[in-house]
Amino acid sequence: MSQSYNRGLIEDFGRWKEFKAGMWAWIFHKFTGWMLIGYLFTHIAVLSTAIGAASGDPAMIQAETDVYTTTLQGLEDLFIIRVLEVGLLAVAVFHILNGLRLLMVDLGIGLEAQDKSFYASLILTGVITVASVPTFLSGVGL
Amino acid sequence: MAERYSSFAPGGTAWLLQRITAAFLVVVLAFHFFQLHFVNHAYEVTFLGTQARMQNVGYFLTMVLFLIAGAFHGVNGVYNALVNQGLDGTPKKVVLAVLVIAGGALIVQGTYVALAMAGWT
Amino acid sequence: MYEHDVIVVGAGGAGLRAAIAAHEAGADTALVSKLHPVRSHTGAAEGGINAALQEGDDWELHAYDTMKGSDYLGDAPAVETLAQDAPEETMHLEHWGMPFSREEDGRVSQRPFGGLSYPRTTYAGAETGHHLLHTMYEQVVKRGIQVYDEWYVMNLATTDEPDPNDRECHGVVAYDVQSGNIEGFKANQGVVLATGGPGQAFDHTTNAVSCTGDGHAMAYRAGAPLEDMEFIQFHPTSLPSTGVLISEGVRGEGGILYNSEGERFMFEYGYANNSGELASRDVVARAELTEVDEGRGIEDEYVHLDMRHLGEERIMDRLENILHLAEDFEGVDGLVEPMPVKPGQHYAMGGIETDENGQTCINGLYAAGECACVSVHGGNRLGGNALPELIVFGKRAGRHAAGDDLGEPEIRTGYGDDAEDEDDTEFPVTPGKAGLDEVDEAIAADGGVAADAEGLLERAVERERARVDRLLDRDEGVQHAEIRSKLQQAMTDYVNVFRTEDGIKKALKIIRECRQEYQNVYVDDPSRTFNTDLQHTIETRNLIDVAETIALGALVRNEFRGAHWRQENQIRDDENWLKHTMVSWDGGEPSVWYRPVILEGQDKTYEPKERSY
Amino acid sequence: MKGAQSPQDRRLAEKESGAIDEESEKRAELEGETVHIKVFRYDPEVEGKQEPRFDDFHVPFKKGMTVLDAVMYARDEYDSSLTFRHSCRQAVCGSDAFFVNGKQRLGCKTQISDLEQPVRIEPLPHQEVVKDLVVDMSHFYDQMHAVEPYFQDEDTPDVSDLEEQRQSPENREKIKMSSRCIWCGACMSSCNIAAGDNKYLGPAAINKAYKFAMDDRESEEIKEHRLRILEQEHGVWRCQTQFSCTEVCPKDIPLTEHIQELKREAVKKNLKFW
Ligand SMILES: Cc1cc2nc3c(=O)[nH]c(=O)nc-3n(C[C@H](O)[C@H](O)[C@H](O)COP(=O)(O)OP(=O)(O)OC[C@H]3O[C@@H](n4cnc5c(N)ncnc54)[C@H](O)[C@@H]3O)c2cc1C
Ligand code: HEM
Ligand code: SF4
Ligand code: F3S
Ligand code: FES
Repeated sequence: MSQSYNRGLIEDFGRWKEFKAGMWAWIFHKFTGWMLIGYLFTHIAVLSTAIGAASGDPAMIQAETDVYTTTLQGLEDLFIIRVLEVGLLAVAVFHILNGLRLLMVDLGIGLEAQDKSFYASLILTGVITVASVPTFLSGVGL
Repeated sequence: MAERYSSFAPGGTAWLLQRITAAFLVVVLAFHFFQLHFVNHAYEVTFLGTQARMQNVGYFLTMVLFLIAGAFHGVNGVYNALVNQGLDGTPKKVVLAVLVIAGGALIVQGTYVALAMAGWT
Repeated sequence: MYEHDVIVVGAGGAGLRAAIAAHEAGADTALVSKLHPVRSHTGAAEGGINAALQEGDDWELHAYDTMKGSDYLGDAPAVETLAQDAPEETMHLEHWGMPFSREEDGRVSQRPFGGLSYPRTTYAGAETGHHLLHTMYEQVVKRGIQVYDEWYVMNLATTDEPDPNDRECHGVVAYDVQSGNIEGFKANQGVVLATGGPGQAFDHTTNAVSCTGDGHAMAYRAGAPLEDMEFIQFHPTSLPSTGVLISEGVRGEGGILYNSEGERFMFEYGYANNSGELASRDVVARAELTEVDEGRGIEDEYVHLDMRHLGEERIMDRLENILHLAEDFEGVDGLVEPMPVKPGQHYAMGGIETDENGQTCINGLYAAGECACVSVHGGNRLGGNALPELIVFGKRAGRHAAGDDLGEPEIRTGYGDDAEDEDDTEFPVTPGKAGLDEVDEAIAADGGVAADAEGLLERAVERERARVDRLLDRDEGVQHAEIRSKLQQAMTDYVNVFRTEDGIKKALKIIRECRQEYQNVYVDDPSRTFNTDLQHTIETRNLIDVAETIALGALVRNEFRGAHWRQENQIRDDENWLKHTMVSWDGGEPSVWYRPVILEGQDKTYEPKERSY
Repeated sequence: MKGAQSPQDRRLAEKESGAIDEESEKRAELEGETVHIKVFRYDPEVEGKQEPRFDDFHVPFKKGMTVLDAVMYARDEYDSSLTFRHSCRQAVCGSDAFFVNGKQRLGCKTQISDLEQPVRIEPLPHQEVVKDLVVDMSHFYDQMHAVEPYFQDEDTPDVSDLEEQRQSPENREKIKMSSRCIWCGACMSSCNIAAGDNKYLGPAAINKAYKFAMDDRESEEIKEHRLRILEQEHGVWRCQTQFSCTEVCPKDIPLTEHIQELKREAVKKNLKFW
């Protein structure tokens, strides 16, 4: 057969301007999914300090100076962590909302409105994220 | 020639479990966020508080299930994403093995952490 | 070289059916098609398949309607075979899963169609041809029949006995469009041509760009006569800008034609006082053009087809795709406004002369479908009669090619005792070959060197390779597109719905010019890969041959019958013209002759009656 | 009209809201002008075309001109080596799916006046390019054939007594949309998953299978067999509901919906075994 020419995947995503709702939803869902599983690993790693705390000195636990408490509160004192937390919330909320949208699609409900439900997920994510900023940033030692 | 797909390799179970875990995760993840960011603020978390919650068997079980569901959901999701992009053959088997081990390790470690939190170690 | 028992050229409805039948009869069968099967123009048929299925209807009525519709130029054995076999073949399609439209009780629906005395048109929505084509292609896939898709068949490999009736066809030469390779296909038992219509000979047509009469031209140059070529059906309802067809189904369901005055002219001016819009196609087409000519057309070009009164539900249910067509190709919403329509070339009643078994006068050469003329449609085809022709005669051709005994045919083929020569008409120019350097392409003038089929095929392949090299090597001259559009324009101007002697003569002259210009044709694209320029250039050569036979037939037949109207003699002349027009290539010096129509059926004779609707 | 909003309804709604009037105004504006098209060129054999490039053509605009009309004009008037598939000019043969301004569309069904200029016309992505706008469709055909797209029933009852198999109008309606596919390949080309996973059956093949899977005339046994083909690893499960296929299908087939329905069918069938 004759030679042929394939434009490959890179150029594909170069056409993002032409992507429609369903495609964006897929990309965002994928992105947020990876963030969440990545976070889950980190989360467990951080929480593993609890093992140290549990096997450490009970007095320190009482004094709230055990490794677990100090690590967590130390992290929480960092502004950047708070911002990241807001990001995580946004990611999780979008993943949840779009996940619900996908579950609906799986059940064959409202397929005609799939684009609208994607936009709704986006907007709701934005609203929830903004609304939760005060809670997340309260008490941070800047 | 036409590739005939005669070998019976169903993907339906994983697909279904991904949905079921998703449905479960919606509930617990919302609960989790609410609990640790709105009811108790994250910056106020102490080992004592954590221990108090963990010692409740219901909460403990929920969290472990949450972990298992999350690990499966996440790892399976990652695996699917890679297969979707054409992962095949030996690399695919390797990736699957790595992911299963990582997922397993995550669950074991996480459960161990939870036990430690509850002080049952 | 490829070798099969039966080679079917063309994979539209007729070709697919022939291939399935040949395969079922045990032959190693292959389909060779310039388009992938599902791209064939059969997919465009909208209206339906006529078959006497219901109680109260029977094949004899169907045969009678067909004969009447043909203006008594159909051959009774063919017409009766069609009517008899159509029901079974239609049922076959149903059992193969074709999604026919259904009645409440689960039976297939049938609807009325122009020229039919009973509602016997079976349909699948407004996309009957699409479903027929796909259903049969599915069966081809199921049976694992070899398909060479995007192989363009350039010529036949036929022996060169002086009398075409003695010739034999041993295969075809084709080139792989994708790679440009030219190869021979040896057919041990038979070659079935199913290459579809020649619509591209005209400028405004409902036919696809691929309908270039290749099969006609190849068989013609190999010695098989072309029959009744002057009978071209113009469909009364095609969209003015593209030629896209608005199915007769619209009128079948009750759509109405209006002129610019808002008059229902079919009744108002007495074109068809009984059937009105449902009169046969030629009647409606002429009525429309008369309206336009007399100043009652819209924008001096078209009339209106209105279906709004049928109501949205009925339209959505049965004619939904018409809405899409009008919207996408003409920008008109059929639910809100009437649709503009005008006549366009639609169907060729004539074609390669065959008998009821699909065989031509050349041994081992068969033809079926629109490229063939068994003669069921005679002077005019009824709507819904082409699809059953594909499956009925496609099947017969396939079976016969594969060696099944179908009995002695009643229709004769080839120039023989019953032939009557034409020698009254004066041709304005000599038709046929334009130059001496042109090799007679279809028959292997090998002087007996190639004794066996293989040798014959090899020589045919050599010849075609040389032809392609010649076309590609030349770097100047004319391009085919120029010739083609000149040809199409001439046909549309002079050999259209209304025909005059002067006009047809003009057309013949222009065709002659096209032929001469073609001597200098060149292909600009030097590539062997997917060279559509080359393919179209070869097709244009075929169109010239076919257009010439249409014009010749139109010139000699000085009467008004079926779709063929002549200004000089606007009556049907049964005295002189109950005969088929035949054109033979005769080694490049075309001759016109006639053969009588067979009106004696199985147990009755069809007496010509006035065709009034 | 009943039920969900069909594409036809959508178009009608648009018409009422005046969107279509704007379109026709736009068309009228173009009258007498030329349309600028940029066409992808590539030929493995011809010097200067081996490296893909875009050629510009300026085609005189006529009312009702489609993308196909424009490339045909460019071919016939300017460059006869410009190569593309086309045949019916009426959206039934499925030959001329191109990538027009970043979207898979049928050339003959796309009014050029509805597009931003210059109109960029390329071959379908994710299929190998043979020449200019012609892509190699063989993988697409392979996938279509892989779902065994034909009636399976072997014991075809005797047709000589002219009995049809009964099918309710409702059932016919159910498979109606799926049976409209013209094998243009637009959906497959638009699907990101099909691009990555060569074994994925793809929306068109799955839709083809849907037609048979939902047809009441097929026997239960065969339906099960077909579900097995569909639910292997590279079958329905690969679909990530991107909806791109549904978006581009020129026959308005609700592909995603059909795929999802088959996923549920497959799950239901598996649950029976548990
Ligand atoms: C718009 C429209 C609507 C119609 N509606 C109806 C209707 O409702 N009812 C009805 O009965 N009839 C209808 N007809 C008529 C009917 O559809 C056609 O007559 C019929 O489909 C022709 O079928 P075919 O198999 O002979 O040819 P086609 O379907 O045209 O197939 C021709 C085949 O030959 C191949 N081919 C051609 N040349 C070559 C070559 N050189 N080498 C290799 N392969 C070649 C092509 O690739 C193609 O596969 C309609 C026709 C049109 C145009
Ligand atoms: C809380 C509710 C959640 C819902 C409703 C949900 C829903 C879904 C769904 C339906 C999918 C499948 C998408 C598809 O196959 O088309 C998916 C994918 C995924 N989810 Fe979740 N999920 C949730 C939480 C989580 C969590 C907590 C994690 C991390 C541990 C996670 C990680 C992933 C990953 C990695 C994917 C794969 C993404 C991809 O396609 O690449 N999800 N989710
Ligand atoms: S499903 Fe639609 S887009 Fe896909 S091949 Fe069929 S007609 Fe084309
Ligand atoms: S675009 Fe692809 S992912 Fe599914 S919905 Fe269509 S097949
Ligand atoms: S040319 Fe046939 S679909 Fe466009």
